[in-house]
Amino acid sequence: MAGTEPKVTLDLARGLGLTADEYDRIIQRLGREPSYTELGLFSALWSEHCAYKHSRVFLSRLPTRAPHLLQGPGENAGAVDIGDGWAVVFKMESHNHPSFIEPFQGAATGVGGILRDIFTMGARPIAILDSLRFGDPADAKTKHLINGVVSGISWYGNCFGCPTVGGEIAFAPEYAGNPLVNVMCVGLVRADRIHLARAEGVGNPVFYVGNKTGRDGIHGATMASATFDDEAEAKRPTVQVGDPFTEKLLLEACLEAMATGAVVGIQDMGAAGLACCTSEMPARGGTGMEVELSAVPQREEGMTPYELLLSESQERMLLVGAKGREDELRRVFAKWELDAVKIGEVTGGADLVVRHRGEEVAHVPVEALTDAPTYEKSYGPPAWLAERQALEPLCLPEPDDYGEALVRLMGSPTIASKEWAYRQYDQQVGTNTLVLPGSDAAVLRIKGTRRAIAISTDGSGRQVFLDPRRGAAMAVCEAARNVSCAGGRPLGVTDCMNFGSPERPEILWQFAEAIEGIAEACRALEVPVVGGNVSFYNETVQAKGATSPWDSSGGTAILPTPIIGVVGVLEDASRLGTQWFKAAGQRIALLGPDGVSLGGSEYLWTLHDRLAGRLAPLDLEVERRVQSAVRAAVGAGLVTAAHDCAEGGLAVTLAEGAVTGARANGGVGVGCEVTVEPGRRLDETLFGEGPSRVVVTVEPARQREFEALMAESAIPWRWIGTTGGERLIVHASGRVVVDVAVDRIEHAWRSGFERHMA
Amino acid sequence: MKLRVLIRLKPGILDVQGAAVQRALAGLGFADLRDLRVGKLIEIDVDAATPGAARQRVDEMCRKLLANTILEDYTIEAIEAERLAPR
Amino acid sequence: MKLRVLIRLKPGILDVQGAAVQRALAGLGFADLRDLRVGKLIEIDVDAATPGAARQRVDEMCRKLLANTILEDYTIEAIEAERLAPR
Amino acid sequence: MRFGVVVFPGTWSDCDFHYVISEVIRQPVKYVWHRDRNLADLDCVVLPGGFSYGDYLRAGAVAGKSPVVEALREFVANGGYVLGSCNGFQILCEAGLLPGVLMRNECLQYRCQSTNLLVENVETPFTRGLRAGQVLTMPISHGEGKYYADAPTLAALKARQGIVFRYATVEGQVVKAANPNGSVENIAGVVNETGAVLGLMPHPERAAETAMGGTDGLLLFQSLLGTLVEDGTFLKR
Ligand SMILES: Nc1ncnc2c1ncn2[C@@H]1O[C@H](COP(=O)(O)OP(=O)(O)O)[C@@H](O)[C@H]1O
Ligand SMILES: [Mg+2]
Repeated sequence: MAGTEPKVTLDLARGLGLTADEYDRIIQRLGREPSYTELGLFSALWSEHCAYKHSRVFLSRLPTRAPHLLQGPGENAGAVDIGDGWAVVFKMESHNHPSFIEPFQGAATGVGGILRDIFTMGARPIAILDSLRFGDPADAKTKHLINGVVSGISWYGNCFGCPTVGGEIAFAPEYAGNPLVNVMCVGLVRADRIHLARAEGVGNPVFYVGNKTGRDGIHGATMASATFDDEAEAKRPTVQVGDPFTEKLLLEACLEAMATGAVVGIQDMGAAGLACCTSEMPARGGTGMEVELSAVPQREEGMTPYELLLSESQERMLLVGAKGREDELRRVFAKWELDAVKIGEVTGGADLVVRHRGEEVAHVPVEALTDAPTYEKSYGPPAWLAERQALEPLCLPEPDDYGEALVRLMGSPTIASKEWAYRQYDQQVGTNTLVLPGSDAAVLRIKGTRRAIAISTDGSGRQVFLDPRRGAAMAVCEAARNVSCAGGRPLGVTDCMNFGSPERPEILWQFAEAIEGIAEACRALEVPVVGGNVSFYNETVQAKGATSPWDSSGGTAILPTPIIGVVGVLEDASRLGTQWFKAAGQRIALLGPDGVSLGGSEYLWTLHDRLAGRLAPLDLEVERRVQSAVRAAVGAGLVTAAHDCAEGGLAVTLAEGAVTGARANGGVGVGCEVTVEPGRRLDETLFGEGPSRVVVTVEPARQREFEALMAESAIPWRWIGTTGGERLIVHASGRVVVDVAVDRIEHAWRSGFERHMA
Repeated sequence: MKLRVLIRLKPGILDVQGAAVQRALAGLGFADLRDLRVGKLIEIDVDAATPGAARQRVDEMCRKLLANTILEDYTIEAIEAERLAPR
Repeated sequence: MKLRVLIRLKPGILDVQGAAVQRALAGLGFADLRDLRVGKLIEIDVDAATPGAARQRVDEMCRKLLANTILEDYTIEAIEAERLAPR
Repeated sequence: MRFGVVVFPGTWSDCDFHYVISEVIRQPVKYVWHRDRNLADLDCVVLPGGFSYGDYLRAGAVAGKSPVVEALREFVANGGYVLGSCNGFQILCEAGLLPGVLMRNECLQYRCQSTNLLVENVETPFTRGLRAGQVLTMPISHGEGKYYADAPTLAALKARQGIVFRYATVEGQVVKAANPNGSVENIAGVVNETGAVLGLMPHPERAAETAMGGTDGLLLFQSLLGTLVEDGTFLKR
């Protein structure tokens, strides 16, 4: 075996993604040269993907404490207490690079990975949300990617049996060569039954469970830490293939095994597979571990120790059982027709000892593997930013016809209905989904209680591009506001940070600023970050000579895109908010401040092809008050609809209120007639975007009560009109500025994205 | 000109379908089954002057659309006597 | 003993997938495509004393599980030289 | 009435059916493992939705050969009822307990959406409480729900009133636009010759509570219970 292994040299280490300094450090930690297998362990565990080398110092800034927090960052997923003895476990992860290489399997295995993160904690997955970013859907290559990604998510989630209840899809040219596939999963568990990924108890057996190991995705973790270039093709590892059926068996078997009480610790084999589990689990437990690789169930012949440790075959778990209860565990897995094989033991030392057919192939202190170097590189704002921000959108011409502008916006792929995607997803299995995709947040009941949870994901790359700190704070606010509009009190945040190469100062600056913005918003809204994921190196290296307009280094990074997932709780599931107008004759109010801007707006992009300007101001205290006012109104049953003002501004919010209920209302939209305040240019008033704003509708009979509640809440708000009719009509300065049939708006909205996919 | 394309997963790629079918057959008592792999069959009728030209066209179709060469290998065979099943 | 099962939709049953692939190829400029049908390929390695016995076992597998004869026809072929791709 | 909900590897509507039976219609219910053959203590067996064995070969093909499904023949012969929804319908067809087969949706995509079903046969235990021509609303969630049977089978099915539900408009029009998967003649659900075995692609268990958007699915259970409740509480509407 050893004879065929490459000789360990600095060059080899470099080839595996380690730097010369890192290689020296390994030699120092070991007091000798590493073996080939050991070098493989280090290269995987010290990759950006596993070790967060460039981001760790920044992530420590995120607030992670709250009274209801049960598990913060550091485990497979975070958990919060939702009351009545229940907890929700949740996390978001990216699978951007694999999805670009093989969209169907890449997205499918992304779903598989996040599901495992949830059920290793002992929670049954109850909801999936997918947050996707692509280039222009009119482009054939992009269309192929969208098709592959959506059907991959659909296949895996549906077959496994977890409903996909929400998400978003947005489009911008910067994602054309590097789409984003972020998937969030939420699981439900008794608060006192959460399982952790710790190897404890010297002498306890270590079991390998699930699918057999093949040569899939070896070096996936290192690949996720590299930019796409011409050589990506050559470096392509064997693509991982998803097996949702086995995953479903694994879910049932793991939950059943945990219920016996014989499971001490468990972790899913994700990035860097066995290598990651066998070092992280003992590191968390303050123990060591010994494993014999020849015991690992194998799908292919002649796999080397290196390959066995680094394989990223899917649907596998490493489980530490209670000594003496091995047969109990084996029986559970046998019932579900799964391999469960003892491959080692927890040891008292602090070393990972790996043997292959009895021969020691690696012997490393676990701490050396998990304590990767961290970097605090210097960073600073890009030179081009000031110029981008300086453009004043109001120097661009006004639209001739505001009604037409609204119809165009409603038909822009980013705003248009995403039903084409979510009708391919099972949205209801589990019979908990009270609010299906199509409202600000999904709502799921918690059976056996009166409670429900609300979930939403959000993140605007355009806003973060123009102002990383405020844009990221706004993403937190918007996701939380969506949850509040549904009546949910936000309890926790998970984030997925999608950025370019952190080795470039301006990208690292975007990242650092975005983290700061998320931290500020979370503190103000009193929600902890329970976990997340960082995806760097989302770049396409262009053909030599070509440079993007805003970057001199020859590469094009995606728009910096933190995606924020928020989970909140409703005490009373029967008091929930949805975004669409319910009936004619109800009063419409606009809650929140007037501060909006066309900078970075969907309007500026769709009608003027520009990504420029400054963002609206964000007052986190006002945001907090608006959200709590909305929750109070929804919770008291005072409002019949609540809809967050997001992309497209007030006009689009009203239009969505008019058309998005058609499905729930039995096929008909509900028009409205409103009057907007003069004072700004009309396009800014109608289409400007800004935080902290919500449109609600109120039955006339509840008007006084509602007004009293608003007065108590001390937030800016006003009545702006009434629902009803078959048209959307806007008055400004004494004249009608928009008068469009709801039908037309609905048609534009329904076909805006779908027509590209037909 | 009638040709047949056989598409198989590349060696090393997990054959999720094949593994499940194999388990199912074993469960039905086929203890003599050693291995089973599932692939795709595509039968094509193409207008071409020579068998060589037909094969070349089908090869192009495979590369452009029919096979996902990240995951799959393919082989092209001529169908001699047999007729394509009528639609 | 290695055999190959080719499973096709019965004549007269609309092959929606084949039609979709055919449309897609036409869209890519394959104007010379006359017809295309999609089926399944199953490659089986079975323990058997004689080729005849092997074929009979595989035929049984087809009838019991692999093909749904309401929809599908199948043919069994021997694989001579070729090896089953390793899993 | 004693219900059993079958669990195959890969089943996922089992818990949803269990919940509706125990919490909504409040009847005794237990899970039945796919290897079990003993159904003697049950009145109605439910084959729920999901992806049994991943549906990797053909939907329902492997489960259709399982011990529990084999045992259903005798169970039905002894007067038991069988309700197969979604994957359960596919399994019943693959097992030959119902005629026909379910093919890949004509759109070649999975579909999860609300559908309207025209009730055609009210002489089955599952539909006895309904009116012919009534329209029920129930969601579907499947990738392989296109019902197919050859011409003689279809003729025989029609001749014996075997078609129970067809996809229709809200008004009850059986038109192509209302057909979500390309099913022949918009067929959504069929019964066997005795009426004791019903298969349908839609999910009655997802339409059994107001909070979930409707209760039309409950009508099937209520009809079924009506056939057995002897105190006369069951009334044909
Ligand atoms: N990829 C997707 N998967 C599931 N649901 C989606 C997806 N994209 C959008 N949706 C749903 O469509 C609705 C509208 O989405 P979006 O316009 O992004 O809303 P918002 O601006 O309130 O976040 C939401 O209910 C969302 O959950
Ligand atoms: Mg929103």
